Amino acid sequence: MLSTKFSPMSKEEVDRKWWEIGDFFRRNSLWMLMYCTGCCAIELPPAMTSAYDMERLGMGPMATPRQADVLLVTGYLSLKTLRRLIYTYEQMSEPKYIVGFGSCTINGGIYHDSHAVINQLNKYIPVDVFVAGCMPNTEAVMNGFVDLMDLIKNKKANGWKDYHERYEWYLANQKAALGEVRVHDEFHE
Amino acid sequence: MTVELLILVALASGILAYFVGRLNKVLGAVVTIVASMFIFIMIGYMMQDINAGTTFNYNAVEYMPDFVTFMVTYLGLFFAILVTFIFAMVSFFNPFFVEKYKYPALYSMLYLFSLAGVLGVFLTDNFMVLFFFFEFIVWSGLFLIPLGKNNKAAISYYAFSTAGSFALLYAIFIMFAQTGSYNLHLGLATVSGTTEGTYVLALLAFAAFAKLGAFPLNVWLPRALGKAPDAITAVFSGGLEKLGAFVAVLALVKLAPIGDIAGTLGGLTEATFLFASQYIVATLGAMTIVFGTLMAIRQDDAKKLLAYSSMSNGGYILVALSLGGTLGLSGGLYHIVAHALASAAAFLAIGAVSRVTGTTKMSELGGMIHKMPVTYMVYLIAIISMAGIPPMGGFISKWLIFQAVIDNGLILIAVAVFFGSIGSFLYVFRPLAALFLGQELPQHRDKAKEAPFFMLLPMLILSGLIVFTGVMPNIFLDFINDVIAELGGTGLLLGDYTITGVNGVLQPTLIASVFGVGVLIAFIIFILLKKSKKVGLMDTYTAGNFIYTEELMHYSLDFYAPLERLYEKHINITKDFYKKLENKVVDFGRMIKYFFFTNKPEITVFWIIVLIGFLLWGEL
Amino acid sequence: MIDILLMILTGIGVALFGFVLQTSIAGVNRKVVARVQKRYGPKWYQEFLDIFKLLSKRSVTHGWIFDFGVIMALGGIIGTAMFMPLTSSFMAFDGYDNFFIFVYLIAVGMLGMAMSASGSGNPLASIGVMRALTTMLAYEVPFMIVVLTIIKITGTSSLSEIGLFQQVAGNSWFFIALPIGGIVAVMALMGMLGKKPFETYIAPAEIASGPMVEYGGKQLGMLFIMHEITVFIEVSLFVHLFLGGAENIVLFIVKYFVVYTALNIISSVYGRFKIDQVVLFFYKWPLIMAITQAFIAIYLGWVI
Amino acid sequence: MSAILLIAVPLLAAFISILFKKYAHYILVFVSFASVFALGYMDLGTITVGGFNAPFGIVLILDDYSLIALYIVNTLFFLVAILNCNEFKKVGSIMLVALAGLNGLLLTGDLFNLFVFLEVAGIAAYLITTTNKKPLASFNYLIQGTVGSSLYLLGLILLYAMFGTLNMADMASSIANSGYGAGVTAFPFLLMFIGFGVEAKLLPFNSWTKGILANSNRLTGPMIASVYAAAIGFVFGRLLTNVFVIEDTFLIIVTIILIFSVVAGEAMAYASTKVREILLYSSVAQAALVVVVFMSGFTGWAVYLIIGNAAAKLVLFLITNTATKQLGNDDVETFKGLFVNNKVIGLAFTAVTLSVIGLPMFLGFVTKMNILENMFVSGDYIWPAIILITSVVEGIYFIRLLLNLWYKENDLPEVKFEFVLKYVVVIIAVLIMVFGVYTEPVQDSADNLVAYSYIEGGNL
Repeated sequence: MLSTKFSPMSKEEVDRKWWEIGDFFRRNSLWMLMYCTGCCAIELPPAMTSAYDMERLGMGPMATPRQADVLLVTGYLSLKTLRRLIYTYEQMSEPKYIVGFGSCTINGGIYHDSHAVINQLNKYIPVDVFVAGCMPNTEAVMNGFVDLMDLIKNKKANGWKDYHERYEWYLANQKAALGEVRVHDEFHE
Repeated sequence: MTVELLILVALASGILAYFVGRLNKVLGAVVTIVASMFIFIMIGYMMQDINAGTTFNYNAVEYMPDFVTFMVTYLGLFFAILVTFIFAMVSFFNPFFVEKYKYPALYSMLYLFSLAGVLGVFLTDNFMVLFFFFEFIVWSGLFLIPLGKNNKAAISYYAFSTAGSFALLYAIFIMFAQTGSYNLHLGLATVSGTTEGTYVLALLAFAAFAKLGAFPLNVWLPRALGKAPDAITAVFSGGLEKLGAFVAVLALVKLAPIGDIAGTLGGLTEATFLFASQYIVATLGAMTIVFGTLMAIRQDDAKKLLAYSSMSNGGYILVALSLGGTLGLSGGLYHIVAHALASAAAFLAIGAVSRVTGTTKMSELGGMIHKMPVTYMVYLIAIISMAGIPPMGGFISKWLIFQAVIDNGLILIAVAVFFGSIGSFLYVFRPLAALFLGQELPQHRDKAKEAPFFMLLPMLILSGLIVFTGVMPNIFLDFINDVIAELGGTGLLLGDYTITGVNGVLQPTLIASVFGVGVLIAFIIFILLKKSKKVGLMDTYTAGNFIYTEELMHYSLDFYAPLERLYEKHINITKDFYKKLENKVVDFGRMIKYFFFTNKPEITVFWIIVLIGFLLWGEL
Repeated sequence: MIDILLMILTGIGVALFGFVLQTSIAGVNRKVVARVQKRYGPKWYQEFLDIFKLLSKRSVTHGWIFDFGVIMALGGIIGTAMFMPLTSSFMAFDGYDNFFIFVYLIAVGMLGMAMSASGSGNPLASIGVMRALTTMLAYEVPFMIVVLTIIKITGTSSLSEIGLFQQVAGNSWFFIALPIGGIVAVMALMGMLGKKPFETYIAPAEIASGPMVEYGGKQLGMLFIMHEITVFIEVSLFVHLFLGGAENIVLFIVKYFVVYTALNIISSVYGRFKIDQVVLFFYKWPLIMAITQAFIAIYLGWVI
Repeated sequence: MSAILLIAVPLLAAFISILFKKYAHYILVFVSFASVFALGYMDLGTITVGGFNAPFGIVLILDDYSLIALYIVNTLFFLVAILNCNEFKKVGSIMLVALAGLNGLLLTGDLFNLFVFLEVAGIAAYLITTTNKKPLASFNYLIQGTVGSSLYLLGLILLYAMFGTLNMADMASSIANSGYGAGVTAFPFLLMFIGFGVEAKLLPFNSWTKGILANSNRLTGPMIASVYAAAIGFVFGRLLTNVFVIEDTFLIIVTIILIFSVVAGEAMAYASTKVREILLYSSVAQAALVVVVFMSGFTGWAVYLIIGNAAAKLVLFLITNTATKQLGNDDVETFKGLFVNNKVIGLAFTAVTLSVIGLPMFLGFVTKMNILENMFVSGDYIWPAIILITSVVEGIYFIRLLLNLWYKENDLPEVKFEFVLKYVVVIIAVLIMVFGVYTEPVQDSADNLVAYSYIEGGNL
């Protein structure tokens, strides 16, 4: 017999409900910050324009990290740009997600033996979705976005939480890659 | 208390302030507070008397020459209350600033002397007395301005003010030659509409323009206000500049306008025509607005910027008064109130900043809000009023002025008026953005702290009044209606809370409360949502670059550069004109020296022969 | 007391209606623009999703003025919207729908936003504000001159009465009665709404969306709401002033939709002006046209 | 006491002082003080000299007008003398001659006698200016002064030939009765006008002033710019109001000269960067203004204008020359900040300057206002305009000067002013201020003071 009595939800439950509602909005309105350092960036224009029209998914480009929800790392990252990527990532408002493009972000790709390029992006910042390929074609990119939406729906896009929890680990990796001076301005070195 | 007694009190306390100031600088400045507060309160009492319906007029004490008479009229009282109030408020700043000046005791004395002059100008019915005090203010101001360490400013102030007051004097004498008396009302009434009236109108308008710093007599205003001591700037802008408005009222309202265009033109349908003099003054007023606005946009010095804004607002006053009519008059008079309060508050706020930082240059300041939030709020309220945004006083007056302009169908004037109104957003925002907001610069971070209570007090009172004039303007408009009635016009139609203009009804209280409701809703939305994470000012979007220098992240120099570029070549015409005029005088002097003052006596003999030859021309 | 409360509640209702209306129409318009660009376009309620998503995020703040400015911006705009008549006879505060209230009360919102943006400490925000204000200086004057003409002709500055004036038999809409002025008003409206070619102050690729550069999360969400209501106010102004007001709410929505969509379609084929080009543009043709129109209408009495 | 003593005693003292060269300056101080003192015991009236009755003999006239003039000139002379007696001991005798000449100028009622005193005073002045140590300038002064007095004499000869009289009053009535048009007397009058114009510093004839006053010292500056200027002003006033008939072409010439003097004087002062030059060019303009006011017939106010100017120039030149001597030159740049450490002197200087400009609370204001008022009442709208416009220029350069002298931060010039000087300038400044506020006596006396009226037969 179902109880007709109103049972107040616990605070956690309320928060969870709100979070689910929030997730609905978030996955349907993913605003991207495109960190176009590598060649994979060339896949974004067809994805945005009339060929694939990512606006269907509610996605759109944004100008600054403050406004964006998802950071697109499109290809290889040199050490210099890594610093800036981390800075940019830390400026984004939570919840925030990262999509890594191409093999360069997964294992260094064709630059795997370069002294100036990092090989594995998710050692430094938490990547939620990788889009494999060198470079991935546009369908793959779109697929990656849909995957991200699914992850958000299933509450599995938790990279930003992971960054909080394992910050020491990330920090250690960042330091190892960048040297003791983690971030510094070339004007002031 | 009678007027001459008040003036004597002001003068005596000025002298007292001097001697006390010689003993103790700050104490001398405290005397100015006490004295100006006292005078303001006494003038306030006078308002009660006049409300009983007596416009009183009397000869002053016997030992003065006969012509020294004083008269309390609504118009005079209106200005007197306003200006003494500004004096009283600003005087609170004196103790905090006086130590910086070269002659602190002199400062306190001249401050009160100017106040005495103000009383004399506004509360007399005698032109000679008016002129006497007019000039009296000029010379007391003259020595106040260079205390801010700039002689040039004082000289141009003197040049233009005196040119203005001499124009006034000339007009006074024209009237005197007509009537044989210096009576203000009689004189104006006699010449009104006659040929002499034309000259008188032109001369009085000249005087008003010079005092208001209106185009083309504007050069002194930004210099003087930009360089004068901070407190004096507030007094000038909020108070002494209003002398010009007073003269403008005399010229534009008490004298019949000249040049009946409608009579000569006629024919065009549905168009109402003003008189030629009204068009001319309105056009010059409009140019003042545009010019002041454009110049204000360019300034780097916050005080200079506000000075140009004063100029532009003076243009509004001129436009409104020249159009006349119920709306024009009440709009102009209300604008006088609104601008006096707003500019005094704004200048005081800037003064408070300059006290702790030692500069008013916007390019050297930034992020003062973090240390001086109250000052910031005062400035904010002041500029909202200055820009004519509800719910502050400036909106009411601008609304009235707009209606007057629209009702007269003055398209080109309207262009200027609207331009100035929108332009004022631009320039008042600059100090806000560059000086108070933006990055907190390290050089001021440690020194800066909020102004002490006695400096905040007058600023807060002024802010309160600015809001009050915007929310409950009817109290003030009631009094303005009395003034207008005295000037022979019809006052505005006022309801309990409403003001009825010619094409619409305004309820300022409603606007304010609706605005309040809106803010409340927004606040509720804001507070219900997740709390934000606080980050530092330097943690901003830099496209990934690391920047540690605050100056690099502070956009304050050449704020409106793209806009300035469009007109910067053409903006200095008046300045150049006067510069050239000055050069011409110098050249002329040098030429005469060269021709006549040689070490050769034969030259003298030559000129003598020339003269004799001239006399005997034709006879020989 | 009760009726004042009722009025205020109605006002809030109007603002809410304006928000919902504009946000929906904006969503539809994104589809329209997408079709112009041969795309499919987002869902019609995408704008709502965006706004609520923003409100759900955890944002950063740069100090109290950053937040205060946002509140003032949204509050000012809500306050302004509360005065807006929906049809020529329905409004929250009957008789107080003065044109100048809209023009100036809207400025409180703008000022709040500008203040908050500058308070963020980001120079790009200040540059954006500078551009926004400069643009405002450009479009506002020609627009005001056209409105001056209308007020002079109708003898009232009340929006609803101007609307009613146009509905009287024999009077045509001012868009037709003052054709030159109508064109000016359209241009000015594009400037007001920040549509291309006058979107200089947003310029995402150039100054990183200008004033909004530092906003994220709830502040940005509130600014979006503010933006939607602002657009509602501005387009409604146009409807009331130039398109004969509205006899009923349906007509209002239709006119509103037509105006907004038309503007979007026009803007979607344009590039972007530089800021000084904006100023020069508005002070050249629109101003001359507006003055000409005002002169013809006021002094010669030629009103179609 | 007979007014003739005012001439005789200084002259006599001058001769005595030659015998007691060491004590010449004491004699000077004593005599000049005595003559001020003696003025109180003078009876008004006409004194016939040499037994011949007017209009045949020389008469001295002591009326209200000349009494005031004598008071002013003698007082100023005394002040100048007492301040400089120690420094310029050598010129004591000459100063006494100058005093005699000046008193004679003011007293005489005879046109030829006037020439004599003009020469006496003039020669004394040339000699006094030699203390400037600028011989060329003094020489120029000498030449021009002599040319001027010769022209005066020439004009007088013509008049004498026409009317056969030298007595002023008689001359005036003869001209009035003769029925000649203004054209006839214009030529002699012009010559006389030019002759006085040289001494009175009217513009085309005054090139000597630059050499003399711009290089003046504490004696010559006040002496020429204040004492002599006042005396010449008074005498010129007497001639203008009583003798000269200014009409037609002559009027045009005079008006042009005066306008030119006023305008150019102010412009030159504006263009100057040396303190003494500023003062001297300003006094050129002021002298012309005095003539204008006399010509317009406002004798009382012209007198006050002279008084104000003479007092002011005394103070200004005293202070300036004292400072110049100590600082080496008189550039405004050098003078900057002079008053920061000399506040009392500064206040006096300021008060006096403000009075010259005509700002309220000072005597100059009262004078200027009344002159303008009278001009307007008499229907003259042009001169007030010129006066007002030039006043603006005048104000600007004086205020510029004042502000420069008052406001400077550091590196202040070191100048010491002695006690007596301070005393003198402060008293003058205070008087100027007192009468600027308490205007009743000024107003009354000025309204009463008209130039003397004629009595048939040359007695006045």
